[in-house]
Amino acid sequence: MHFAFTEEQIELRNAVRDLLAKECPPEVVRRAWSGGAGRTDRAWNAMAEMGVLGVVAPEAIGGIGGDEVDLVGVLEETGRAALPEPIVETAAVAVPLLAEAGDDRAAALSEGGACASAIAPTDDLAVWADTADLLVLFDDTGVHAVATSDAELERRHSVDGARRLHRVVARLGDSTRVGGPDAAALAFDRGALGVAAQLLGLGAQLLDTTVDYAKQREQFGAPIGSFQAVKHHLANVRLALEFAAPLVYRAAWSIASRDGERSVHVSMAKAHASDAAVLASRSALQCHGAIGYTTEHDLHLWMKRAWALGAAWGSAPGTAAASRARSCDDRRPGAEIMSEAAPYCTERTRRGRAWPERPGPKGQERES
Amino acid sequence: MHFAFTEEQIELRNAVRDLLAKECPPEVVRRAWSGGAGRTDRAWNAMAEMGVLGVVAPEAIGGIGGDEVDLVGVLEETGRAALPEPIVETAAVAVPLLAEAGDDRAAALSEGGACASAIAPTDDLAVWADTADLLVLFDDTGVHAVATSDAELERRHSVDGARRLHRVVARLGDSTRVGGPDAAALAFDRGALGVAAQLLGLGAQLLDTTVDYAKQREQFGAPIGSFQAVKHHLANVRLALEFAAPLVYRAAWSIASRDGERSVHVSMAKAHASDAAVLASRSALQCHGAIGYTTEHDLHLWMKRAWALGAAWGSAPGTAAASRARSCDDRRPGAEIMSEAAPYCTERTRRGRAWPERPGPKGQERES
Amino acid sequence: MDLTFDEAEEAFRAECRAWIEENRPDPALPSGDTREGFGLHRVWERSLFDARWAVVSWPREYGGREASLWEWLIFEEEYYRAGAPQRVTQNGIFLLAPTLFAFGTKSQQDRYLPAMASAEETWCQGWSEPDAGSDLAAIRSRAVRDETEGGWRLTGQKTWTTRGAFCDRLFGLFRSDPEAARHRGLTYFLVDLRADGVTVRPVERLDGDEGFAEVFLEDVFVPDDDVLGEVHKGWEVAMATTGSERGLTLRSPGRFMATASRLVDLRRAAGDSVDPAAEDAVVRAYIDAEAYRWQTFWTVTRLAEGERIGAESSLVKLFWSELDVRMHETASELLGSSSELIDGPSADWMKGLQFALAGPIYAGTNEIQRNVVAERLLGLPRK
Amino acid sequence: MDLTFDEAEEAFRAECRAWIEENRPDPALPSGDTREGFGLHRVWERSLFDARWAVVSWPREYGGREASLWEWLIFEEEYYRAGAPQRVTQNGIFLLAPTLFAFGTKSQQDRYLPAMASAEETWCQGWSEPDAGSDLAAIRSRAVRDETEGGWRLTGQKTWTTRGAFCDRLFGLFRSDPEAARHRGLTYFLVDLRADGVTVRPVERLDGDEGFAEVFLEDVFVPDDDVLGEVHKGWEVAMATTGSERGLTLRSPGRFMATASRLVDLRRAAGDSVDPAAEDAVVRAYIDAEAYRWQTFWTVTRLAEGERIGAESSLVKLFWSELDVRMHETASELLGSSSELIDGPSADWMKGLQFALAGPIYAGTNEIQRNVVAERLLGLPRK
Repeated sequence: MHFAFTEEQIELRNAVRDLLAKECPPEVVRRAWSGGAGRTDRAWNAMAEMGVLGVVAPEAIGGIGGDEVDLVGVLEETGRAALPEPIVETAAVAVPLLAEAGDDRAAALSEGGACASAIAPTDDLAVWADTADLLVLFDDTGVHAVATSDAELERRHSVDGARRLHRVVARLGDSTRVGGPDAAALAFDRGALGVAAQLLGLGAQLLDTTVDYAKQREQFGAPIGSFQAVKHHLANVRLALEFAAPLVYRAAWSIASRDGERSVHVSMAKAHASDAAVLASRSALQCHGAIGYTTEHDLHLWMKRAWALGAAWGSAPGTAAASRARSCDDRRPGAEIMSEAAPYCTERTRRGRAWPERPGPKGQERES
Repeated sequence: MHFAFTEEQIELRNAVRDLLAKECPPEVVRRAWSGGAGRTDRAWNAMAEMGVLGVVAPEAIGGIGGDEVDLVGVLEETGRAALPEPIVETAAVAVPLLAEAGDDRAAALSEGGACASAIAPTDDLAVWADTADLLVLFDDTGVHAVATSDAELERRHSVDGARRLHRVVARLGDSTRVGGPDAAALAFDRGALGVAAQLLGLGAQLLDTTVDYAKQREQFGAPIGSFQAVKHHLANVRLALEFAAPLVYRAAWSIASRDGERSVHVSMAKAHASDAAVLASRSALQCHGAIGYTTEHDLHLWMKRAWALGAAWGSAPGTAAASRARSCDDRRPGAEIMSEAAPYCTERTRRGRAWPERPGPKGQERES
Repeated sequence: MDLTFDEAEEAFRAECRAWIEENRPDPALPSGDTREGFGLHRVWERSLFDARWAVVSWPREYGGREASLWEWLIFEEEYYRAGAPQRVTQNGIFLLAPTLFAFGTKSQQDRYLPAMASAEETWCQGWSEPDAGSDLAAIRSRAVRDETEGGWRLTGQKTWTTRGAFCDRLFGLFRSDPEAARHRGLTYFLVDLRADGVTVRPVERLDGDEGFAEVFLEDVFVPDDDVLGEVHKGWEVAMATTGSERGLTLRSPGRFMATASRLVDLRRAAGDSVDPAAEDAVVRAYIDAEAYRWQTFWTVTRLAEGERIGAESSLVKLFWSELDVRMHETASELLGSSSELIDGPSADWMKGLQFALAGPIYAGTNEIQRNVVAERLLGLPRK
Repeated sequence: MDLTFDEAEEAFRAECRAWIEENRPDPALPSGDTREGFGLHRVWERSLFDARWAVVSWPREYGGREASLWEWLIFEEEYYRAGAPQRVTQNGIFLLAPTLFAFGTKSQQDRYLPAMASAEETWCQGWSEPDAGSDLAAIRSRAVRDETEGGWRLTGQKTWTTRGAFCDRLFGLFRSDPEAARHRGLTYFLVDLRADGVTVRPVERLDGDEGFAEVFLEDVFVPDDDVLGEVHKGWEVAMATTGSERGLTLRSPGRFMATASRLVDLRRAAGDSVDPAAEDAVVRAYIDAEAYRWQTFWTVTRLAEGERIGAESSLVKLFWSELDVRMHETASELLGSSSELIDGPSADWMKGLQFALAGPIYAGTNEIQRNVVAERLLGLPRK
């Protein structure tokens, strides 16, 4: 048992953090809000150059040949920066999916020459589909990769103005299918893990920003961070993040090592990460007060991303249980010591809003 | 619309409070813990003399001819004092049940010459059955009144040592039946209301005691009540009690006026009163610290009563929803303006741990 | 105790309901916190006023019906039940008007109340400043005596002024005696936002509306006639208003009952696949809205008998603001990944969530309210 | 990253499991916090010691197996999974022993550790005093130098001393320099409770057990050999111990995983009629116990590499203590009106609830822990 990242993993993550601090500060996120179909090209290209997009691509196609444990900290940093790009869909979902299917398109994605969007089986819409080259879509038969040029997109609007959402109409069939149900389940787990990692980063960013503010904002002749109520709000956020992070890292390892309980672990991670990030949002806003309630302050960039991601890829904000909905189907949850609990957990979660019970995403039409 | 008690009602309540402060201080409650089958005779007889036991008995049999609105504040005071006697079962349940059935035994009960215990249809055990003369029991056919001498009792033990619990085996049949399903439903609502009122009183007592302690206990050179975390704990208790009390009084009125939505109102009242009292217990213990964690301190007398009553007569502590379980069957909940919501509420609560779905109390055997 | 409405009250309810159903805008108006929507809301408010529904509890001479508190509550229940528009006059009629009734001269009342009720003249509040949020007594904007002109000259900055970008007038506190201690030396002024020296800068709110404004005042003249209450006694005058804001007038139960009812509809539409936590939260919201209604009726009975409520208003503010957040968070849970949308059928919930999140902040943060409950209702020591 | 146990660790687990299954008392022992139960637990602890399971991580010379932290965690998982008895030696082996290893002389270690591990000599802690609870530095019990005898004379009162009524020895802080400021001038003493001048008064705990004691000391002689660490440096010495108490050693994940597992069983037994709120709470508890386990593994990896944890131990204490309360409250909800029983099959849950409710109080209240997190981990200002 060794539950820690390697120095190389930490270095890669730190490099991405530094890069995004430079190339994706709040002003850049705001640019994604202000309309058009702008991309954060500089950040994206720099990440491609660093190999970030191809972390889980095999070396044979120019990737790094790493796994989800190598990628998870990087994705956390993209959450911290509220990077307005489909990096989860591209680097965590599409690249390994296509690489495993022997599909040539994996190379272009991992090199940064193209990017992918996706609609999670739990969701209805694709984010940043307009600037994506490829769409990963799910149906009852498995998972598909469709060129965006072959799909019709209809723009929808998110509270997070940086998230350009689209309804997708595409023709799915044998020719578009890149994997069966097992590949689909794995792709979903990777997407949910990626979003969970981003939520950790968002939560940390919200906490850091609020701690800084609480140290300098004075009321009643003292920094508000000296009041016990504010201290306890922020301590609660720290607590939630502290216990969410190991679940996320464990889930990354479970995917990377093809652990039989992988999907359960991902759901647990997503549940805790969503709860922690949504709590961080609530506390951040409350401690900022009115000043955090304007779009002039950067706070809302992270808050709204947290709301959106908290509800995406199999979870609703604030509801740990919703994200567990698909936790346990046909698999034993938890560690061996807890295995007696599994059959109950299975039965329990089958009743929730569950994938694969939900027959298929509504946002796309099957026309094959 | 006039949502207030009359001066007479307030006077009666205050008189009972004064009486119990004198006749049922914590030392007397402790005596009920210390074993045997001791009764708080002086308090009981004094209440009988004041007419409290016959508030809802008709004047023709020596009662006051009042209703549940007259009684509810009195029961609140018995909760505040943690009176170790079946006053809910006697004055709120048995007296009106038997009086309405034209059963002679109502007179003796309302005069204080006898007392009654009961097993709620949601529960399994009868409290203080050993010193009761009469047992009110429920089955599928309605509600029964059985002389304790005709039943077998088996002692069970509550965390609240003042509550002498008993499993009851009795023969129920046409000869014991004092009312059909409608009378049974009414009797249940009266019991649940009575317990909800006692929970309000317990909550207030726990809050008052803790506020007093927080004012005088010093740590770090200041009264602990000056620390914001302690303030907020206690403010939360005050908040919960503030919004529970009107629901309890409204439920009393709904029973007294035979409102068609009576049972829904009682369930809402019980839900909020249970939650408030259990929260009061948690906060009281936390603010007292270790000193509240001993049986030498009086705190536990009220805390344990709150746990027990929170779970009795149709609710589990901390679970508002559980007490709503029987809220809505076949009736419209809430005010007229909300009536559209009723069918949902009905359907929803049918699924909970519900009476009358639960086929009958387990604590008694049907031998008729 | 009598928990029924009498025939007259029921008739009043029927009349409200019929008029609102007949007249409410369909489709719904755009947000009143945008420039376009604000104009449309003024038209709606005018029609309310013309039918004497704008300010039912006011005297007839100012456009009211002299309705009882009970009738006012009934009006509010019916108004929100019908999904009628937000009240953009609210800061005037609910915050300023009670103060004008209590402290204003007859001439101030005559001059301002009818125009306020008809939305001819709209009001915003000027409490907060950059350094005076929770700590309201830290107000720095000052009022300097101008004896020659018979008035005061105001200089300073007010912030988080709701709908300040569209309103005609502002009411607020200014420091008239710089020597006096924090709560003293403040005066309550009624300020014309079109006066020389006023600059209004709209600030975009969390939900994208221009709902806030910063108001900069530079030597703005306000005549003595526009001082409300006594000079240097503004704190006492204002407290009456903030009491109203926290307490009864801003948040009648009708609003939360209507939200709870919509939440039940949302849950019904979700069918069988609802998470147990959300399932529980829906029923809890429904009961909490009921609790809020009956606590209000309990309080109103006392008010109708001439009692006053004090720090209890902090309990009320805590309850409605946190209930509102819970209900909207539950809606997000039910909506799942659609909850982020600001177009389509669920958009009102996201808008509502953002609005609800302001509740624990404005009108005194909930942290301050809990302090008030602990100190004033429970008697715990301040320090 | 490698999240598997290696073969040696799995073999260790198998060995633990087999021994515990074979040897654990059946039926379960009465509470170790009663006089009768304490005696029976001492016998059980002795058998653990004899089989070298009492203190697996200790050096062999003191009865341990020199097990790694991982093996210790495995032992704990297996111990609680099997429902084996509470550890009445816990305050000695988990609170005092780490301090003895860090600060004790070789002669103190030799004298006390084996007897502690075998339960031959049992230890209780003497921190709290009537006026020193959360504010531990307010300790008043004093130690006066006795140069003639070569030791100290202790006078004062210690309270809330868990199992103090049955234990042989007490460790705690006494004020050796009355002139020094709060945290200074304290010395850490090892006190024989059979010495002259000691009076122990049992205090009944919430759950009815004699779990607490008040310890009165009147001129009690303690030789210099029983000073732990430096004179007047007791605060620093003790902080190492309270760090252990809050952090890793007292609350290994195995305990909470076992409770979560029992909760799932309880819910299963309840069949279809479970309230949605309780339904959700059961699954939440299960996941939270997992979170606790993996956070521990994350921390232990760092510890195994020689890092130290500081204020992070406050996060750990907050999490386990509040998780434990939530799990037991959920059990009460599932049990309904049976939850109050202290006889019959559900009695363990009520006992457990009462025990859990102490969690947010002892070892530093959770209010204090949140302050520590805010001040030391987040850097928020103290005042």
